Amino acid sequence: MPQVAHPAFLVLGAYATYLLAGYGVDPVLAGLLLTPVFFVFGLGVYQFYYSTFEGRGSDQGLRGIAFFFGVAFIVQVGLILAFGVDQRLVDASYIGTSVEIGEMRIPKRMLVAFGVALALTGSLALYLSRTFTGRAIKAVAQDEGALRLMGANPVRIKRWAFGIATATCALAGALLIIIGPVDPNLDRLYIGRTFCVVVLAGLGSMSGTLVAGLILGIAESIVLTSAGTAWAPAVAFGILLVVLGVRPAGLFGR
Amino acid sequence: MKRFLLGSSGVLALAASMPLVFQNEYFFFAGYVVLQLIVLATAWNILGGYAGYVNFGSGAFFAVGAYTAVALYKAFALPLGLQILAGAAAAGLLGFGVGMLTLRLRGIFFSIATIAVAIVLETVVLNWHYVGGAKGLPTLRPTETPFFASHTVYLFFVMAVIAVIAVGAARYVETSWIGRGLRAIRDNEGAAECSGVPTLKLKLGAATLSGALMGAAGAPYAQYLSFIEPTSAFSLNHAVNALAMPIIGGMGHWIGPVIGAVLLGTVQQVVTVTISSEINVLVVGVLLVVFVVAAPEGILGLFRRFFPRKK
Amino acid sequence: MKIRNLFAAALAALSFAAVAQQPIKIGMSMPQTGALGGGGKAALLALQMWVEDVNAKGGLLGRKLQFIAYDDQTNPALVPGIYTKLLDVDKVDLLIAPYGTNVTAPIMPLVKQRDLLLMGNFSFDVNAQIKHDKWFNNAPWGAGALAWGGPFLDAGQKLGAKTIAIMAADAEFAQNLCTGARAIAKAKGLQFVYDQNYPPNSVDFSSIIRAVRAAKPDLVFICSYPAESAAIVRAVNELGVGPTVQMIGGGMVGLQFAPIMEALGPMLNGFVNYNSWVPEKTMANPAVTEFLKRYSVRAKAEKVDPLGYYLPPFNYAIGQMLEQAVTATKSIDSKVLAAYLHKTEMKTMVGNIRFDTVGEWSTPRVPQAQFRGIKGKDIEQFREAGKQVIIGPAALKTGDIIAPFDKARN
Amino acid sequence: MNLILEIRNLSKQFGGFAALSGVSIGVARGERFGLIGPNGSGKTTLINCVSGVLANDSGSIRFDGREISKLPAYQRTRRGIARSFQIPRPFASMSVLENLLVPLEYVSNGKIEEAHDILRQIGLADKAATQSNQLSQVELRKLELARAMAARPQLLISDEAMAGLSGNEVSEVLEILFKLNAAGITIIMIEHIMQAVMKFSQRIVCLDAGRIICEGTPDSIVQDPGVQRAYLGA
Repeated sequence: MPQVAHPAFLVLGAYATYLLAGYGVDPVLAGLLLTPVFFVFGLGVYQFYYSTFEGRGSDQGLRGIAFFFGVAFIVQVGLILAFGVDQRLVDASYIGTSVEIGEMRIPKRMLVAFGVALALTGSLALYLSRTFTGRAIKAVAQDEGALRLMGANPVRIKRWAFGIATATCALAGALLIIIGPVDPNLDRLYIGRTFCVVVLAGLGSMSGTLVAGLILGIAESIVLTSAGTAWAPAVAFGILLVVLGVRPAGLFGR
Repeated sequence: MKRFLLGSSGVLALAASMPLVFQNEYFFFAGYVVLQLIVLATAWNILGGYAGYVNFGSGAFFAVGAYTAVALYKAFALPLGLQILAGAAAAGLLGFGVGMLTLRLRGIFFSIATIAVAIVLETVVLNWHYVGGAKGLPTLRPTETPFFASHTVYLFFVMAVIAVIAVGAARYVETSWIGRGLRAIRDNEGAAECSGVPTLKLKLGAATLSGALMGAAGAPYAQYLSFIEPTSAFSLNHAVNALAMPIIGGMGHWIGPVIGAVLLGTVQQVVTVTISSEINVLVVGVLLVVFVVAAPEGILGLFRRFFPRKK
Repeated sequence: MKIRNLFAAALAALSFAAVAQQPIKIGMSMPQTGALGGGGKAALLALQMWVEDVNAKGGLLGRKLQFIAYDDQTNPALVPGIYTKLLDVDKVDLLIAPYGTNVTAPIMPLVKQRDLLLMGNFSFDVNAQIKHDKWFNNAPWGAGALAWGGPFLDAGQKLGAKTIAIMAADAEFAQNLCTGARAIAKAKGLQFVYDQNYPPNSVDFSSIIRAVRAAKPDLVFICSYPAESAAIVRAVNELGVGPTVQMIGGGMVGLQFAPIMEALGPMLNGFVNYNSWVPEKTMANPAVTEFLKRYSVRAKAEKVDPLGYYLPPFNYAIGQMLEQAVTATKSIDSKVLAAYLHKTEMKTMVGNIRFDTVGEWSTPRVPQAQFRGIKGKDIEQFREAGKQVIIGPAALKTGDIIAPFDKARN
Repeated sequence: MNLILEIRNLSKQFGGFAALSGVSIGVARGERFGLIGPNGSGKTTLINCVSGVLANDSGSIRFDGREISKLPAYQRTRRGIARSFQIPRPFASMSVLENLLVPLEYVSNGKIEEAHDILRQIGLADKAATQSNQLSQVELRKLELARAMAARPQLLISDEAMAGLSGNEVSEVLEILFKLNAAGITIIMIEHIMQAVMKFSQRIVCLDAGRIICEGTPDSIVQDPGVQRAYLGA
C-alpha cells in the first residue's frame, strides 16, 4: 500500500503529544494515551482509502499515491495553520538533564526515547510473530488469496494493520518531541528516514528494521561529528538511493 | 496540427499584447507564476500522466534548471535564452538518470526515490557556496529590456513561449505513436514490452523530456525573484503543484494539466493576495484529495461525463 | 459649456482634496512566524506604536500614515513577491525592510532596480555587495564584523586564549558574521580547532557539541538563529563543553528574546552574547525607559516579547528617522529623503546616528554581555542591572568577564 | 528438422532456488507443442526467459537460427515471438481495438483494418469499442490472444489461456488456436487442462522442479511413470 503519509502522521502524533503535555501530562504517557485515538483514526483512513480505491479496483497505483501524498500535505499545512511554522517542544523531568559516566554524558531524554522505542519495537515483533492476527498481517503482504483460504478477511487484516501502524505514530511522535523540538515541515525528512530504514531492512523484517535503524543513526551522527555537518540531511536519502539502486530487496530481504 | 499551431501563435500574440491592456506590473508577476505552473504540470504529466510514473521530485528538476542558469550566468554572464537551454539540458540529464531508476523501481518505490533525489541534490546545493549555498544569492536583473515595458513583462513573455513549447511537446507525445506506447506502459509494463513497445527507451525519453521542460521552467526563476535560495527552489510545493494540477485537470489529455494549472494557479494567486499563502497551499492539497477520490478523471472527465461526445 | 467647466473644476478640486487626504502608505513584510517570528512580532508592535503616535499628532505633512505589513514567515522566497505587491498593488510610498538578514537580502536587488529608499531592520552587511545608496540600517553594528565579534575576541585574548571553535548556521547572517569573526581571530593568531557550518533549522546539536568538546577549544564562537540558539544552550547544559572553554557565545540571535530567555533561565548563566540594548547603567536613557514602559504594557496585552530590549527601541527609531526626514524635507520622494539621511545626523531614542556610505552606522555600538546570577524562570529578573553584564566594548563596560565558562555557570 | 526455437542448457536461479536447470528443448516450425508440469515446476519461468521478461543465467536461446537470449523482450516480439499472459494483462485504459493497435504500431506497422480482421477471427468484433477492463474472463483471454496475434508472430506462446474457463469456452479457445496453427504459426501451449493439451499438442514436454522429466507424444506422456509421480505426488 502506498502509505507516504506515515511520516506526516508521526509529526501529527508529536503535535498531539505537545497539546496534551500542555495540560501537564507526561509526554510518554501522552503518547500512550493517544495510541487508541490514532488507532481509530488509522482504521478510518484505511476504510476511506479502501472504499474509494482498492474496493473499486480503480487504477489505485497512481491515484493511491496521490491520495496519500495529498493527505500528508493537508496534515502538514493543517499543522502550520494551527500551530504556525515555529518549533514546539515539551518539558519533562528527564529533558535537559543527563547521566554522567566518566567523561561521557548521556542525556536522559535519549535514554527514555531509546527504552520506549525498543519496547515498542519488541512488542510489535512479538505481536506479529506470536498472534494469529499478527501472522495474518505478515501473510497479507505476501499472498492475499492464501489468506482468504485460511478464512481471514484480507481487508479486515489490512485495516487492522493500518490502525496499528498509525497508532505507533502516536507513541513515536511523543518520542520525537521528547528528543527535540518539532516543526510541521519535519515530515519531509522523516519520509526519507522511514523509507530508508524500511528499504534497508527489507520489507516486513522486524529485526532487520532495528539493525537498519542503527546503521542509519550511526551513519548520520558520524557525518554530523566529522567533516561535513552540513551534509547530514543527505545521508538517509543517499543510502536510500544506493540501496534502491543496488539491492531493492534490502540488506536483509531475500 | 494546423489548429494547434494557430491556437498557440494566438496565445503568444495575446501574451505579447498584454502590456497594452494591463499597466500593473503585479499582473505579470502573478501571470508568470501561472505560466510556470502550466509548464510544470504539463511536464509532470508526460511521465506521470502518460507513463504512470509518479514523480515527487519536480522541485529537483525545477531547481536544477534554476541553479544551472544562475551558475552559468555568474560564470559567463550567459544571456537568458542560453541559460534556459542549459537549464533544460541539465534537468533533462537528471531526467535521464531518474529514467534509469525506472529499470528497477516501480510504483511507490520510484516515487520515494524521486524524493530522495530531490533531497540529496538540495543538500548538494546547500553546500555549493559558489551559488550562495544555503544563504541564497541575490541576482541583479538587467536594467534595460529592449522591446518590453519592463523585465517582468519580458520574463512573462519568455515563460509564455516556454509554456507553448511545453504544451506543444506534450501534445505531440500524446497524439503520436509514443503516446500509445506510454499508455501501454502505464497500464501494464510487462504486456507493453511483450507487445513490442521498447519500454525503457520510451520511459527514458519521457523522463528526459519531462525533466528538461521542468528545468526550462526553473531557469528564469532567479531572475524573476531577483534572488535564489535552495529551500524555495527545491520546495515541496513545486512537486505538489506539478502533481495536483494534472490530476485535477485530467491526465489523459494534454489540455488537462493546462486547465488544472490555469484554474489552480489563478485561485492560488488570488488567495495569496486576499487571504494567506498557507491557505493557498492547503487549497491545492484538499482539491487534490477531493479530485482523486471523487473525480478520478479530473475536470476533463467531469466535462465528458456531462457533455458526452457524439460518435 | 459653463456647466462642463464647472464640473471639471469640481472634479479637479475633488481629486486634489483626495490627494491631500490620502494617507502616506508605509509598507513592509515582517517575519511573524518561523525562525525570526518571535522578534519580528515585537518589532512590528514598536512600529505600530510609532504610527499611532504620529497619527495622534496629526500625521506627517498633514497626511495620516497607513501601515501595511505582511507576514513573510521568515521565508526569503516569499519576500520579493510581497514587496512587488506592496509597490504595484498596494502602491506604498515608503518601504521598511523586514527584520533579519536572510529576508532582507532578496529585496535588495528589487529596491536597487527601482531606486527606492529602504529602511533596514537589524540585518547584517546586506548592502556590502549591492551598495544601494538609499539603504539605511537601524542596527548598531555598522559595516563588517569588527564591532560585533571584536569585543568578544578581545576579551578572549586577554584571558590568554590560544584556540577557537566556530560553529555557524548555514544562513546569510551567520555566514557573514562568521567570516568576519574568522578574520579577526586569524589576525589575533588564534588557532582554529573546529570550524563547521550546520544546516539551517537543525534541531539536535548533541553530535556537534560532542565534537566541539573533543576539540578542546579555549573560545567557542557561535553564530545561530533563535531556535538553534536555544537548542545549543540546552545541548551545552546537557553535555557540557569541557573545562578548557573560557568563553562561549558571541553571535547567537534569540538569546535577546524574552520568551527564549524565560524558557532557558539559569541555563544561560555564563554565556557571553552580543546585544543591542541591555538595562545596564551605561546604556540607560530616559527616552528608552519611557518607551519600554509603554511598550511592555502593550506587549503583555498582545502576548509578544514583554521585555522588548533588543528590537523594539530600534524599530521605533526607524519611525523617528522617517519622521525627521519627511518633516525636514517636506517630501516622501526616495531621492530627497536618502540625500537628507546621508548628510544629516539622525536624532533617535537609541542615540544620534550618522550613516556611512553603505548606509550603516558610522560609529557602531555592540555590547557583548555575560549572563549572570539568573535563578529560576522568572522573566522580571532580567529587568535588573547585573544580570547581563557588559564586558566590552570599553565605553559601555560594566564589569569584568568571569572565566572559565564552567566557573561562570555557578 | 527445421527448428524455429532451440533452447540449450537453459538455467535460471532466484536467489538460491534453481527454477530451471539445464533445460534443452527444440520446437519445429509449424509445430503444436505442449508444455506441462505441476505448479512451480518452471513452465512460466521458461517462457518468461524465452519471451524476454526474464533474463536467463546461462544457456542459449536461438530463434529462427539466431541467438536472442541477450535481446530485450520487445525486440524478441519484433522478431516474431508473441505471448499471452497467464493472468490477462489488458491495457485497461484502452478499448479492445486500441489494445491491438499497440503491437500493430510498434511491431508490424499494420493498418487498423488488420486489427478488425483479428478481432473478427477471434470473435471479439462486437467488443472493439469496449473499454478492456469491462470484459468478461473469456473475453480477456481472447483479447490476450488477439493482441499477441497483432504482432504477426511466427511463434505464439499461450500461457494457460484456458484456465478457469468452462468446457464450451475451452473448446472455443482451442478452435482459435487450431486455426492459427493452420495458418502457419508455431504454437507453444502451457496448460493445466489435460484434455485440452493432449488434444492440441503434437509433442509434449513435462517439467518438474526445473528439469525435463520426459518428452514425447501425448500418448506416451500419459503412460510415463515420472509424469504420474510428478502430478500425483506419489
